Amino acid sequence: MNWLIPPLVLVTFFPLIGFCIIFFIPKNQVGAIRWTALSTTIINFGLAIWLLSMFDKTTTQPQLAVNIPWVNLAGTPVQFFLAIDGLGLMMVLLTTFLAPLIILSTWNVILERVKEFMLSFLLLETSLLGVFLAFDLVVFFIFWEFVLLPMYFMIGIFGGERRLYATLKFFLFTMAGSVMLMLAILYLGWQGGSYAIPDLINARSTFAGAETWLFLAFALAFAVKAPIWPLHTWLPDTYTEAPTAGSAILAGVLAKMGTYGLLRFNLSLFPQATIQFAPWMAGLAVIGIIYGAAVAFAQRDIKRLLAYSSISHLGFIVLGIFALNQQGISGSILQMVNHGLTTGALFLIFGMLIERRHSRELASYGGLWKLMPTFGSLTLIITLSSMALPGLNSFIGEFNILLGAFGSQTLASTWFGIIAAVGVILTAIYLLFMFEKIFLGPIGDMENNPMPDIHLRELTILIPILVLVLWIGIYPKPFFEIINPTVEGMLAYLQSTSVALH
Amino acid sequence: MSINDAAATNPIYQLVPWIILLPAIGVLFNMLLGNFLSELIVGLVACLASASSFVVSVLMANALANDPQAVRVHLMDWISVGNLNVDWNFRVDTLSVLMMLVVSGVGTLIHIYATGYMHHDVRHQGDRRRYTRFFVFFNLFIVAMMVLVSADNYLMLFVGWEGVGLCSYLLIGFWFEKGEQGLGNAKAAKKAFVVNRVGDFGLLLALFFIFWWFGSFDFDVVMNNAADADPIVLTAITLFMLLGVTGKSAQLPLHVWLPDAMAGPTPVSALIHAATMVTAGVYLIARSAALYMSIPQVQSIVIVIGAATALFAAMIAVGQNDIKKVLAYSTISQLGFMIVAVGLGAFSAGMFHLVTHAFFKALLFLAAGSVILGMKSGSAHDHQPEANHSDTIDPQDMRNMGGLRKQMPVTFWVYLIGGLSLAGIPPLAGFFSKDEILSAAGSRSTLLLGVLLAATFLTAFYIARQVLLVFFGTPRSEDASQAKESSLIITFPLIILAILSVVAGILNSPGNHTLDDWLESSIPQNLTVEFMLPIAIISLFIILTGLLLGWTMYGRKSEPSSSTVDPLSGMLGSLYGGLKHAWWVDELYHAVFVRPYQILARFLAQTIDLALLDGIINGLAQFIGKSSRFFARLQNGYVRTYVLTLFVGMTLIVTYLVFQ
Amino acid sequence: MQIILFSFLAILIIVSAFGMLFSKNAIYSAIFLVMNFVIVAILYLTLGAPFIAFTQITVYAGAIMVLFLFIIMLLGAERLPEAEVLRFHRIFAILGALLFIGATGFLLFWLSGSWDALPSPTSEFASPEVIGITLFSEYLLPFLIIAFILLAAAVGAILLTRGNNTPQIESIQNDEE
Amino acid sequence: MTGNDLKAILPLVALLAWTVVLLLIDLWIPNHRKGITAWLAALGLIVATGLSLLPYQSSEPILGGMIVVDGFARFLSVLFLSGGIAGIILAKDYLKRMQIERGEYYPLLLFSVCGMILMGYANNLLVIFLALELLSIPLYLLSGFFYYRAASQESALKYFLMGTFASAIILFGTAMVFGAAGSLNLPNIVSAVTSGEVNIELFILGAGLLLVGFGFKVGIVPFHMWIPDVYQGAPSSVTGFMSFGAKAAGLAALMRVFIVIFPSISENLVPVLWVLAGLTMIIGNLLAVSQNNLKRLMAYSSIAHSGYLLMAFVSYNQKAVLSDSIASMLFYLVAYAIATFGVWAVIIAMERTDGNGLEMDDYAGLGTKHPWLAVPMAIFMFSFTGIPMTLGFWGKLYLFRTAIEGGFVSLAVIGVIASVISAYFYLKVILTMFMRSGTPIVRKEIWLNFLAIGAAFALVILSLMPNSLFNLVLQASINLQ
Amino acid sequence: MPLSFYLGLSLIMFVLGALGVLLRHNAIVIFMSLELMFNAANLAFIAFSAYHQVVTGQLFVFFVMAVAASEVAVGLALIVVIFRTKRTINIDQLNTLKG
Repeated sequence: MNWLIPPLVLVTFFPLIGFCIIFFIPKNQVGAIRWTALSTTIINFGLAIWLLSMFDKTTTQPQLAVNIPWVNLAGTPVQFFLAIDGLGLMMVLLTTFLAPLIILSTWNVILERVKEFMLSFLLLETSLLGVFLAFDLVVFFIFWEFVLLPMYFMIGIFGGERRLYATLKFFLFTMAGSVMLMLAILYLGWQGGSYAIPDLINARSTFAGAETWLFLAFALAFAVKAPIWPLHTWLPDTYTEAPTAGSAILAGVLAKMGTYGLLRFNLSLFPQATIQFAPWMAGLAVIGIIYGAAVAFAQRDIKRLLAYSSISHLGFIVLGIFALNQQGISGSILQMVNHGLTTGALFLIFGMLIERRHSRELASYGGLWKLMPTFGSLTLIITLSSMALPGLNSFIGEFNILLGAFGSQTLASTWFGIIAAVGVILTAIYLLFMFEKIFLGPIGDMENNPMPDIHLRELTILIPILVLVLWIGIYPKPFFEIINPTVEGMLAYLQSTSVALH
Repeated sequence: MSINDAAATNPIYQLVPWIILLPAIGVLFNMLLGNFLSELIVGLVACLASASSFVVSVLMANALANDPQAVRVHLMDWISVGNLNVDWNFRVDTLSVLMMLVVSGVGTLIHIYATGYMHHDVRHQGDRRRYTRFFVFFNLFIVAMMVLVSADNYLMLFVGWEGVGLCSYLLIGFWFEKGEQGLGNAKAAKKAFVVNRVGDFGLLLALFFIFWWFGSFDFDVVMNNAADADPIVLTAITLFMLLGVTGKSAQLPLHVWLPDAMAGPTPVSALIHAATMVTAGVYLIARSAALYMSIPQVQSIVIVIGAATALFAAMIAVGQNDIKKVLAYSTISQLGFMIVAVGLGAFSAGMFHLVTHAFFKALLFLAAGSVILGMKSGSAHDHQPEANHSDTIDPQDMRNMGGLRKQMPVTFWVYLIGGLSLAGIPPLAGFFSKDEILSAAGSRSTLLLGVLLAATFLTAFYIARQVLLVFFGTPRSEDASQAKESSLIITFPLIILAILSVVAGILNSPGNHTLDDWLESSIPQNLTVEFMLPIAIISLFIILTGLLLGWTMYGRKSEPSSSTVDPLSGMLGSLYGGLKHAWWVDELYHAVFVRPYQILARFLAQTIDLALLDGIINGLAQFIGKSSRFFARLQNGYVRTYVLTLFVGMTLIVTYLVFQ
Repeated sequence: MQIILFSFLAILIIVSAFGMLFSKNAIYSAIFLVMNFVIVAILYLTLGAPFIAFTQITVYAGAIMVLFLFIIMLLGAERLPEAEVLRFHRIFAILGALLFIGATGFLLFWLSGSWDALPSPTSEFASPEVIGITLFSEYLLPFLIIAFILLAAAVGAILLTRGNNTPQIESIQNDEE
Repeated sequence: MTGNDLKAILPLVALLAWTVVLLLIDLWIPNHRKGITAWLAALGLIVATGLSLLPYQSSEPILGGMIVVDGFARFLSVLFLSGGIAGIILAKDYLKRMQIERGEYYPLLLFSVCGMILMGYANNLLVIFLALELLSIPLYLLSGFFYYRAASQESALKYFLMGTFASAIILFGTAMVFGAAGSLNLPNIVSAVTSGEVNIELFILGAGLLLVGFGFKVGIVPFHMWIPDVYQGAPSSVTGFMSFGAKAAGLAALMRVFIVIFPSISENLVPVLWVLAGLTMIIGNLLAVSQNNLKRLMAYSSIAHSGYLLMAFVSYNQKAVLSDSIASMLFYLVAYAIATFGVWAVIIAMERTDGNGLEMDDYAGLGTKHPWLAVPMAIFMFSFTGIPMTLGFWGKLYLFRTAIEGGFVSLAVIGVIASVISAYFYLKVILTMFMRSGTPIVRKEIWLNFLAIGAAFALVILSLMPNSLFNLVLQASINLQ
Repeated sequence: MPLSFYLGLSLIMFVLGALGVLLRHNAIVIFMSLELMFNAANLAFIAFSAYHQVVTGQLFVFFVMAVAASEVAVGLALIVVIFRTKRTINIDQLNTLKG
């Protein structure tokens, strides 16, 4: 079927329509701006659902491709090439799903310069979607780098007191990671004669010689973004200083760009190197799991704690990827979604708390479950999901990841799985610690801030997430039906390209 | 060990999902509407939810009575990734149904009791809104426990396994703002969850091994292939599983959480920490009988742990003064007995003791709860209700009680029955079940028998001590003298349970093997134990001496008040301190695991993360800034410097070009 | 014969250059430079470039250097404190110079073999008319360009020196009167 | 001079003539109406642009082989002419505001433009030398245009002395090349090289000296030190024009000379170029990091950009890469030009008559107060950094691609590291404008805003459809090989 | 009469001129040193043009002289202007722009 506008293009650039509208709304019309942004993102989510309805779950190949020749860079064509497969679809759904909720969460947090905020947020959404849909390396890189801009403004304008430091650190650190990626992409284009992934996969032999270096260059960029230990130090500052919405989108979606990249590019372009480096990456991931959990336990600042917790969780995802078997990778993809939902929700929740209490310190809370029972219960569910309680979403992902890592033939050692499983204990420790400090015990000094229980808007933010949390936990089949074919495709490809995978 | 799909057989089996769905409905109902309804309705709904699932269990039971063939009921698909395919499947066989009966049956009784108990408790603790929340959690527990026992594969079992852990966390920390420094209960809850997580970690690894060896989580697949599995793998599986068991069933070395769990309201202690959840470990081993039977070495490890726990906990129980702590340690020790039994392969004996123990220990706890209520009402008598009770005496300390048999006759009698049953006085249920275990042990080794007998002796002693301290003599406190008998809603379940713990013995009383036959279809490996008169006599003799000793120490003399010291301390001296402080195991763990982890975490956070890793980054930035200023200083504004640089640069280039 | 003449002139050139370089007084420097230019012009003659030689004397030694002298007089800036304020400046400068000389000198010495001697100048080679013809045929464009360069320079020079409509510059004039 | 020759250099001739005429006209324009002169000058440039866009195919040397009007030359001439127009827009209101409005400004600027165009045309070392002088001398003068500001005169003298020094070096280098090859005409030199009758050592020496001389104009480390002082001291409008013009002209000379006559000795020169490129990228960006004065910051950043350009030039000797090498440099030059003129428009709008308003702090709060200035400024900064959705991104991409293609991956790595460093100070500008609060004082001068916004638009729009530009630069690069 | 002699001489003049620029503080003297450097180049040109027997070199020198003249005009004008404001032509006084 051919549409007037290809669906993928529509989904990717729809936020820009909202962008243009808001651009012409005078900045004092705050309400109009907010509603425009909200409706744009909601419609965009609708479009993503429409995408889902058109998605063919049977094929392992990317589909709905749009391929428009764009630029001819030094004799190598750059095509505006968008396509979608299970992996991309999950990411698109996640992004479009979180976007309206996050906008909703800013309702009475972002009070001045709303226009700038919404503009940059919509830009951000478009560039994120582009990242997840681009099948041409240069186009991918354009979106990849462009993500930094709106993020830079969101953190720098709306962030906490150390926001300038944080935003510069974030931008420079991630950029430093991705410049090598740029060189690697250029090298690939030169050798492979194209920047489109399928062509490059066919032309693998042309750059097989430099595969190791290319892998490292790609991995560096993605490792910084994910982040993989020890390249994570930008993350705590950024997550802490960013506004709630920023942290939510950072933790919810941006963190997945790294793992997405590893799956999309490293696996398919450099299979040999992937297998060769899998134990190392998995090792780093395991370190990250334990390290993140331990450091999170030592934090006294809520957002910092969450930041380190997501380092630990991302460790699980990376581990699953480099288990290089069905359980591991499928688990990872699902876990990307789970982590997006759970950690995103946690940031939103604590945003609501901070909004009430104006403090990020654990010490300034306590006994809140008595004051705000519903809020406490919802938080508890999300927290439990974050510690992978069976029956909730993260368990499905983490269990598959651990199972995969445990039995992976590439890693060829059960230790990765075992040590990572220790992380499950540590996760419980710091999350329970956090929950106890905030919600249990006697009612702390609230500096006579009224702590009203959750109200309707906040409920509308959390309920959809909760529904998904339970749905994925109890009946993840539909999600796996989307993910599995893609993963099977990847693994079949790896199998074919390598002897190391027996 | 084969299984039919439900469709083939009796349609009644299709009802089995309701044992979960009904309580789940109860949960949802109370969660959404509870706050707008009266306590009566909330309690009623909760009890109905639990009771109805009991009814379903009964239906299952008599369906099985006709044909003991195990049945699988498919609810819906769950995970299917590559070769991993796990569904929500229920398993209806004699073993699981037995557990269902116990859980829902005892559960229902305790629900009924709780409606009354919590009515007082919420007022006493001063937050009525939490009445609803209690029953939400309580029903949720039933759900999780039912998932655990009715699962047809290890993964679903794991869901229940962690689910009950969560409920225990929630209910231990139910009064999360109470306890010492207001955090005691919360910390106890956290401790329980974390220790359980350690166990779950073991179970998780066992699951991994199972999957990668057997390629499935289904009980049947695993059991049928257990025989021809690689012994190394089997050892790993069973040992890791054992770790899980020790966590859930509070065996050494992971027993530390259960005593603290007494922070929860008494019905919780009765249901979760005595009757059902803690026995999950026993159930798991029984469920995995095939695995354990094929690895004798591991079996003996199981036995050692069980026996050690039985003795160890019984000793500690002797030294406790908190009425619930005594029962807690007694529970641990009784669980030890069961573990020994299943370790020996006497699964039916283990299950038998599980059942009887469920009855009499639930009874004891509930009665203890009734006692505590009595004490509180006593104190409420001379203080205004819902006041802060820090100034008054601890209503759970046995040293403040005494002579309560006059004030609370019903409670006294049922307590006595429960106690004797626990001690193992024929013809009470406890006698038979424990005796089976002893005989099984005797047939294995005399040392084991000796240990267990020692435990039995201590059991008799501490229960005698408790009964005497609580009910006999003269009141040692104002509250005790003012204590009131509890209302019918509380005493009624007690009476039922008392009856049960009297008659339950016939399930497997000498001669008839009802339970053995019943379980035969689920656990073919079971070795049935014959009644051995000599062992019975010896044990009875020991028990009686235990009781007698208790009487001599606490019955005749003037009992120790909270002021005077316990006569034991005189007798045992420093040893008594050990008993009193549970052999400092908590302190040990705190020193060996907790503190080091905290220090490590702080070290990583401060030194490694901030100082080292982040330091490198910031150092790099500073270096760039410094070098920038350095070069800027070369830009000194003197033309001649600029020309010099140019000239030198040119010279170098020329020189290079000439001399290369 | 030639070699003697050359070395004589060369020595004079170098000496005058050094004189310009080291004489404290700018006037002397200028004089030395004039001398240098004149001698170079003689050298040009020996190389068969009469036209250039005379241009050199008239334009360079004549016009330009007179202009220099005039400015020096005008500003009265013959003597300036020559104390070196920059550390290591002299050392680096001289080392650099020596290195440059060394490198290029080595190059020349190494090359000198490959060159045959200069042909003795013939009268018709590079006679003024030849120059003129090439200048106006082949080199027309550069010739035009140079005109514009001179124009721009002239305009600029006037522009710079004319702009005396601000107080500070008024005062200077007063000083000069 | 045949008619065809005239047709070839028509733009240049017309512009030169117009300049002289303008000098005369200006005499009759009253002092307070010098804006007219500006418009007339702009008119001349526009006409010349139109002429240079006239179709003209042959790329044969003309005027006795002095100049050659090939694609390269014509591309550059258009670039220079539009640069001249931008330079006039920068100057027009600025001069009035600063009370240094003198009619001569514009003719001098036009002279300089002529010199640049000639540089593009040049096919003979003599012409190159003359073009260099024709473009430099007016620039010396314009730098000192602030007759009442000492800094301006200082910068002028510094620029003049060092520039003359560089000219001397170029002269000497030319002498060496002439001595080696016996001719000044590039084609003749080439033929001499091919026939092997050149003295290779002298040839190399000359190449080295020429490299130094051109490197000075382009602003290659270590010949860069004049740039910050001159840029800071000169009137901002001049700096804006110079920062593009001088660099581009020097680059044109470098490319023309080296690509045409020095490929044979590349194995000697490439290491030198390599080191110079690396040094320039690193040190240029490093120096910029600690700057707070915007003019100085831009000066150092322009040095850094010369480094990137040189990086692509290192592989000038490889036939396979050559066209990409030239094309990428031209492309980047365009991106750089647009962004630079935009930036200077903003800086000039911010500069105050007392010479303040150039510090970073003066830009605080610009984002909220005057987004029409701040947003374009941000775009320029991103373009310099090489962030997508700006032309600078494609430019950098192309340069690095060329470097990699030439086999200089390590140099490319140095380049990207340098560009990460550069991101710091470019971002600092944006950060100051948008994330710090202040009350910036801004001149509302319509033409400056027009230039800034126009440049920003151009950068973004072209980044969306850069293909035409890619083709253009490729065509321009063809004849040069 | 070998060419290298003339070249050597011009090189020496060139370097001496450079040294003058580097070492002297008087703007005018520096300027004169620059002229010396130009002259050195000229000498080389003349020598080469004699060597190659082509007139080109001499023409080049002619143009150089013209350029030199114009530069002198500009340079001296600049120096005069500087002197007016700064009352000195000591090049070391011109170091306000730095950093």
